[in-house]
Amino acid sequence: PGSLNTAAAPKHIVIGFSTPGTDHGWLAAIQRFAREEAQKLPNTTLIITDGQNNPSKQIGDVESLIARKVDVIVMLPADGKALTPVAAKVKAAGIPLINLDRRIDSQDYYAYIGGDNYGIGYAAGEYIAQRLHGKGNVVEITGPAGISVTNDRSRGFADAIKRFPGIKVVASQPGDFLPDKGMKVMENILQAQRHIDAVYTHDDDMAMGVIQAIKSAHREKEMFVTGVGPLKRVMQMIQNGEPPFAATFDYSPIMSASAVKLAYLAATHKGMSDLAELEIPREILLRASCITKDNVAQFMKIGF
Amino acid sequence: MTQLLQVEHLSKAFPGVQALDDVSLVVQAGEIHALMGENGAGKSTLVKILVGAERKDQGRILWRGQEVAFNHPAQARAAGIAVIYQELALIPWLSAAENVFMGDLPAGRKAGRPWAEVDWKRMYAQAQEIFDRLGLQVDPHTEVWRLGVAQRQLLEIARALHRNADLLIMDEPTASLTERESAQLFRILRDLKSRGTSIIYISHHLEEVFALADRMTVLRDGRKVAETAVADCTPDQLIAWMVGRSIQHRQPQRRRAGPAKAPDGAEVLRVEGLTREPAFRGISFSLHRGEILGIGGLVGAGRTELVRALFGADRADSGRIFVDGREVRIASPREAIALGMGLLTEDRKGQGLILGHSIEDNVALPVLSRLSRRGRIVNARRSEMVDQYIRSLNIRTPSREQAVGNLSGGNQQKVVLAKWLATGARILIFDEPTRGIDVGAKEEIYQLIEDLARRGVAVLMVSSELPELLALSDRILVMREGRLAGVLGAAEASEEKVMRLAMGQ
Amino acid sequence: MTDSHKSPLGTGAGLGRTVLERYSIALVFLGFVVVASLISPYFLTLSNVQNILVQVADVGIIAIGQTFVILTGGIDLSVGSMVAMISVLAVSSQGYGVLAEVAVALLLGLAAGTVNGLMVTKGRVAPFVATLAMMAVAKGVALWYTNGEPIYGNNNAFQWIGNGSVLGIATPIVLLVLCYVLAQYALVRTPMGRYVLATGGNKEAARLSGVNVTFYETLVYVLSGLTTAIGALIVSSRMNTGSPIAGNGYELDAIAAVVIGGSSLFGGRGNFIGTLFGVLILGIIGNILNLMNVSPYIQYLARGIIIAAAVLLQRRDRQTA
Amino acid sequence: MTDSHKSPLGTGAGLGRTVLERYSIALVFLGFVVVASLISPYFLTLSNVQNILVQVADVGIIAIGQTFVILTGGIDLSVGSMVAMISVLAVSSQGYGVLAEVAVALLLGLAAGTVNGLMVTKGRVAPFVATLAMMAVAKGVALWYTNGEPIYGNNNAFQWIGNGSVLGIATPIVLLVLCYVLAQYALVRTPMGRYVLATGGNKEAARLSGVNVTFYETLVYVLSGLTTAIGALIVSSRMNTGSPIAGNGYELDAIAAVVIGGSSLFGGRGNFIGTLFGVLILGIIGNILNLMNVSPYIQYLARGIIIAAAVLLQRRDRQTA
Ligand SMILES: Nc1ncnc2c1ncn2[C@@H]1O[C@H](COP(=O)(O)OP(=O)(O)OP(=O)(O)O)[C@@H](O)[C@H]1O
Ligand SMILES: Nc1ncnc2c1ncn2[C@@H]1O[C@H](COP(=O)(O)OP(=O)(O)OP(=O)(O)O)[C@@H](O)[C@H]1O
Ligand SMILES: [Mg+2]
Ligand SMILES: [Mg+2]
Repeated sequence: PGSLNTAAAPKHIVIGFSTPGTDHGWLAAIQRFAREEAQKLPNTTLIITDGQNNPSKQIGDVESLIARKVDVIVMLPADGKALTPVAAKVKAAGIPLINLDRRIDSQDYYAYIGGDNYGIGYAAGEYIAQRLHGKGNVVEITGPAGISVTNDRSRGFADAIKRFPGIKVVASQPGDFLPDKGMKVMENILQAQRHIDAVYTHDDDMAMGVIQAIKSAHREKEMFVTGVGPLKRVMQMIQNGEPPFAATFDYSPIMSASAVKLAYLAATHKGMSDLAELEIPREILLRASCITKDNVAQFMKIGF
Repeated sequence: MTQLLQVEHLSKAFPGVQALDDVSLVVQAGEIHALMGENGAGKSTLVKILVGAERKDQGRILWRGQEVAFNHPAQARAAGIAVIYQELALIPWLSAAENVFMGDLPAGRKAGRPWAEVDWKRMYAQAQEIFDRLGLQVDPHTEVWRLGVAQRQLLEIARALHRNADLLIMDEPTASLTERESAQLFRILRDLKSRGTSIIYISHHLEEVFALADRMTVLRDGRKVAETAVADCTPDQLIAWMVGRSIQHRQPQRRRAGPAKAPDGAEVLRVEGLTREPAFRGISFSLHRGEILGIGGLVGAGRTELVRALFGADRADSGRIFVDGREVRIASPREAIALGMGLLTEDRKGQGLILGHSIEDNVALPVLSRLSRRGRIVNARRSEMVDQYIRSLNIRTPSREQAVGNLSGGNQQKVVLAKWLATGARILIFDEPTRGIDVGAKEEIYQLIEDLARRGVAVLMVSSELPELLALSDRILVMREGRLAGVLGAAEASEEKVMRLAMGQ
Repeated sequence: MTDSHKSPLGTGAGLGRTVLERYSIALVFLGFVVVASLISPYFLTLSNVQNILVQVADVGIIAIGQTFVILTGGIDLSVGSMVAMISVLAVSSQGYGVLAEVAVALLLGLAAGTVNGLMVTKGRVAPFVATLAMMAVAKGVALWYTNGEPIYGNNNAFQWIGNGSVLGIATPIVLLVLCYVLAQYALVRTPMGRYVLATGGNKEAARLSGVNVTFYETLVYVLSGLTTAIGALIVSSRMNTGSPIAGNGYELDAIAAVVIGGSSLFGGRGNFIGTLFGVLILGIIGNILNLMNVSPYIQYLARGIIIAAAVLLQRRDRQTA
Repeated sequence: MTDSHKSPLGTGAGLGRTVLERYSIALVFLGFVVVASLISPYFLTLSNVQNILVQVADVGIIAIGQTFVILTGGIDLSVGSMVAMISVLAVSSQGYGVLAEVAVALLLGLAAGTVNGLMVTKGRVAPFVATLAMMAVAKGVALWYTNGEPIYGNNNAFQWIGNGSVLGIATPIVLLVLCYVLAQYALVRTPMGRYVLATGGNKEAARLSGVNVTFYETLVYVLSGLTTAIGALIVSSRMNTGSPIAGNGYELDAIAAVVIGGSSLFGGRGNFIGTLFGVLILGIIGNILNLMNVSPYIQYLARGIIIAAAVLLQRRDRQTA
């Protein structure tokens, strides 16, 4: 049996989906997966808004969705704390809120589904440390300063490698999730660092620029790179064993498809058919799986 | 003679103003044709339409018998018409020579290709040649922003001359020149005429027109009121046509006959050894209540720089200034104004006016705080004051809200005047106060300056027009190359004596 | 100024005249409202109108200071980052009460604005560069102070600024209207406003007329800091968070609103009624595109085309900035 | 011009004179180099110098077009988004070979630049607004065409543009130098350059002198589109990717470089040697902060302070933009 009974969906459902931005690879995929999912759902309209990486613009977006009287709202906050007050407004308007990915700071959500940014950083730290046998020079290329994703991925990573005194972070610089910036930052770091064993990047898209810098310097044999994605293209490289990409961590934007599905269920007051509960679970925390050559094949279909 | 240019039934309206109304005129080959009229009569507008800088509403223009409609000044130039605009049209950051050749910089090798280089050598050499001919002592490499108003005016003339045009249009070319430069210009113009060039000449100096022109067309309120040979006309007749009633034209009469040494009023301003290198050095003089002190000299003698420094617009290197006997430091125009001074600058466009703003805003600017009550501008008081000056100075405008940039040159000058009259300053410095002002209005302005003096205002007046300097001043300071060359009392002063001092003979 | 022969704008003394001069942008605005309400039934609902006004309040108020700066021929790129800096520092002082938060915000805004102003006037640094530097510094302070983490508010009184209401009208709307009335009054009715315009219109002429151009040119940056502080208080209160990424892109929105509103980037021309319409037009574009469920990618396209159209539709001689 | 009593800049006809006039920014640049090489031993290595030059090549070339635009008193905000649009559309035509990619890039740049120019001259839209609209449209096209996802290159010939070399010198550096030599030549040696300066110096005067100001004002936006296309080709080739988020923020970098280089945003004054130094100074700041592994929070602070210092250290009377 399918996970979802669509036979008797009498009402037209409008799902509002507030994204913090749509211009970056991962966020672009978030909206694509959401849209594809919504098309599969009967009698459903999906409204996607774009917060242009500005929390207050996103507050306005959510307010617009409330004014539009949508049936359910999926919100991926630019910043969990900043979007907390508007979550209360959503609740006050009687609209169920599906909090996607970055957590709001209150209980005003109907359900939460998201990846584990801290877990991603932690898993990457462990992977790198183990692969280097607890010793080596590591470079970190982070996301933009000041957003929780970057903070969590950095903190998880730092906590994981704390246990390995031989692992030295020789440089930690922001690549802002941008491939061209990632490339330029890495080029500069390569100038100053004569020997690098591993590079931990916060994002596959940006990592594409980072590996370009490494390749141009002909140092791809010297180090390996990990990312967060999984970008299809990255998984192909891992599969083919193309250096320097060694592993990436699952933070698949396909979670937006799940969020849309949850939103639909919430709006139609249904539960998940694979579970016994009448309603959907309140929290779903996705696993930060490590994708390497060994298991890459099975992840291919959630790549973007 | 053949008809070079025919203008037929030309009309042009701006919002609120009929600038030209059914004007026709003919310019013969090889004649100097004067275009006369009061401030705002439509002279400059006519010129701009002729060369395609402004669009006409109605009428035809025939050039060598063929109807033409230039869309762009470049087309007029290609057809053989060169212009000196009244509002100096120069580009401050480019060199003097480049300004002369602007619009058709001479290309050297590979001429005609987009990457062809400018022929710098030829350009500078040719510019130097024209400057020499005009007596313009400026290095062609100098950037224009460094030049004074008179030098810029000569540069404009140089620009028109080098084109070797068949028709040369000059809109008030001598407004900022002293007699020496003007005389030089007239020689050149006569020479050009003898070689068959036609000239349309606009000026408010009637003597020039009678000395130079063959025929003239007179405009009033945008309509043609007369077209005649100069020989058939007298100055009084011309003025009657221009202003629409008959008034006596006279050379400014000597009005004052004060002695050279001790004017009666108390000393309000004394300057000792004021110096600002390289423009002027060691200037000392005093100015008294109710006195009109003229400053004469040739172009570039340092008069403008002197009064600017006095007013705090530029910093002086050394020297002392006393107001009412107390020594003062004047570090900015604001402080000068607080001391009761006012300066009407010679460069009205660059320094005197905010062209995009209304007459009202411009006139009220220095006195806004006085027009305010409890921090709020009293609009009624402001409008009333401005309207009063529009009336008393006869500023031609549809309303006080008109942007000054849309006024005719002479009317702009009147707005600057109004602005400084409104301040009620005790020490008024006028730098070329009647530049571009028509005969009728000039008379009024002389009257005004005298009234000011009579009411006890001390007036310092820089002027390049000798007759006006002689007529108005109680004493005349003459400057030469940045130094005080001499002081003449009204009784002893004559054109010849001033010129002698100015030229150092 | 090369555009000296264009008609003047918004230097008008009377309000009636100003409205008339703004006729074309008001018309464009009305056109937008009509089209938007035809397209979406939700647009002209009371709640949506309130919603739009609350949403534009922060950028709207910041655009006031920006207008002052632009009237003098300057530009203030630092407002966006300043919102972030003020946001985190104000909220982090919440332990001392809401008044402390407000005071910190205003003082910071005034201080940063003063630095901008002095760099421009005393340091003779081009406004673009001076405020670009401040943009980086303010962002750096915000990030460094918080270590990149937002500070969550716990002060209910503070929330009133962004979420409360006065006589049934949301506080941000009240603040927005108040600030615009004050600013337009200052511009057309006080000497200060005229001096600012004169400074922008022809600095040398203004100086020679006795206007203290250094003072007024500094002042406008101080005012920009002040309005930015108010804007930052509104955002922070609405988010109940001091966020180091708040205000992202506000400088562009604010400048765009000012220019769409008819002010010249060369200075000397403009007014606040135009800016307000500019702010509202930008707010409506964002709102209606969301209401209509236009794909975000198409939204970019649409926004660009609509902005160009809004300006093209205005009376032509206006556009010379 | 209100600042007619300020000294002129960089419009000098002779090269020697220009270098002298640029003395102060060259000195500031040298100061940077000295300090940077004292701070980091890696800074003055041959490979790092090459590295910096390659890195600044894209923004550097884009800053050429931007300089032309700014010389006329305009501004081009669309260059960053145009890089993204050109990047994806060029790489997506890789099936037709590297020449097709180059042709698509150049044609797109020229087309977008022409639209910008015509909006400004014929449409009389303020440059800020016109190019802001284009910024949104180009970004929309890039995202919409790719659905927000990058297009990976598979054409080795294409990679040569960004990663190849000519006589041992990296291609981007060769392109950078070539473009600057051409631009500076055009500016100081050809009528076109002088007419562009004249248009920016006093548009009305230039028009009355017979300069086709409409043509030259349009042309500079076309040139900006062209240099943006070259810049986009370099980035795309270096990443071997058509990325819809490439070029993010380039407009600010390019404008900052131009203004730091001493050009006036009011037009009429400036040159390419200044811009080049501006580009290099910005490049060095980024490089040295990375080399030293400065915390990203402090980086913002440092960048702001360094930019302000770089400009303050220049001879004062320069700064009037
Ligand atoms: N662009 C414009 N907009 C509105 N009115 C204008 C414009 N240009 C000129 N005018 C008006 O047209 C009339 C004729 O102006 P014009 O400049 O031709 O006078 P003029 O005869 O040259 O005067 P002057 O001797 O003072 O130079 C004036 O009333 C002037 O205010
Ligand atoms: N920036 C400058 N650089 C070089 N020379 C200058 C500069 N400014 C003025 N001068 C020169 O200083 C002298 C004084 O000029 P100023 O304009 O004060 O003379 P003036 O007597 O008022 O004459 P006019 O105003 O009729 O030209 C002139 O020789 C002028 O060329
Ligand atoms: Mg005239
Ligand atoms: Mg003088």
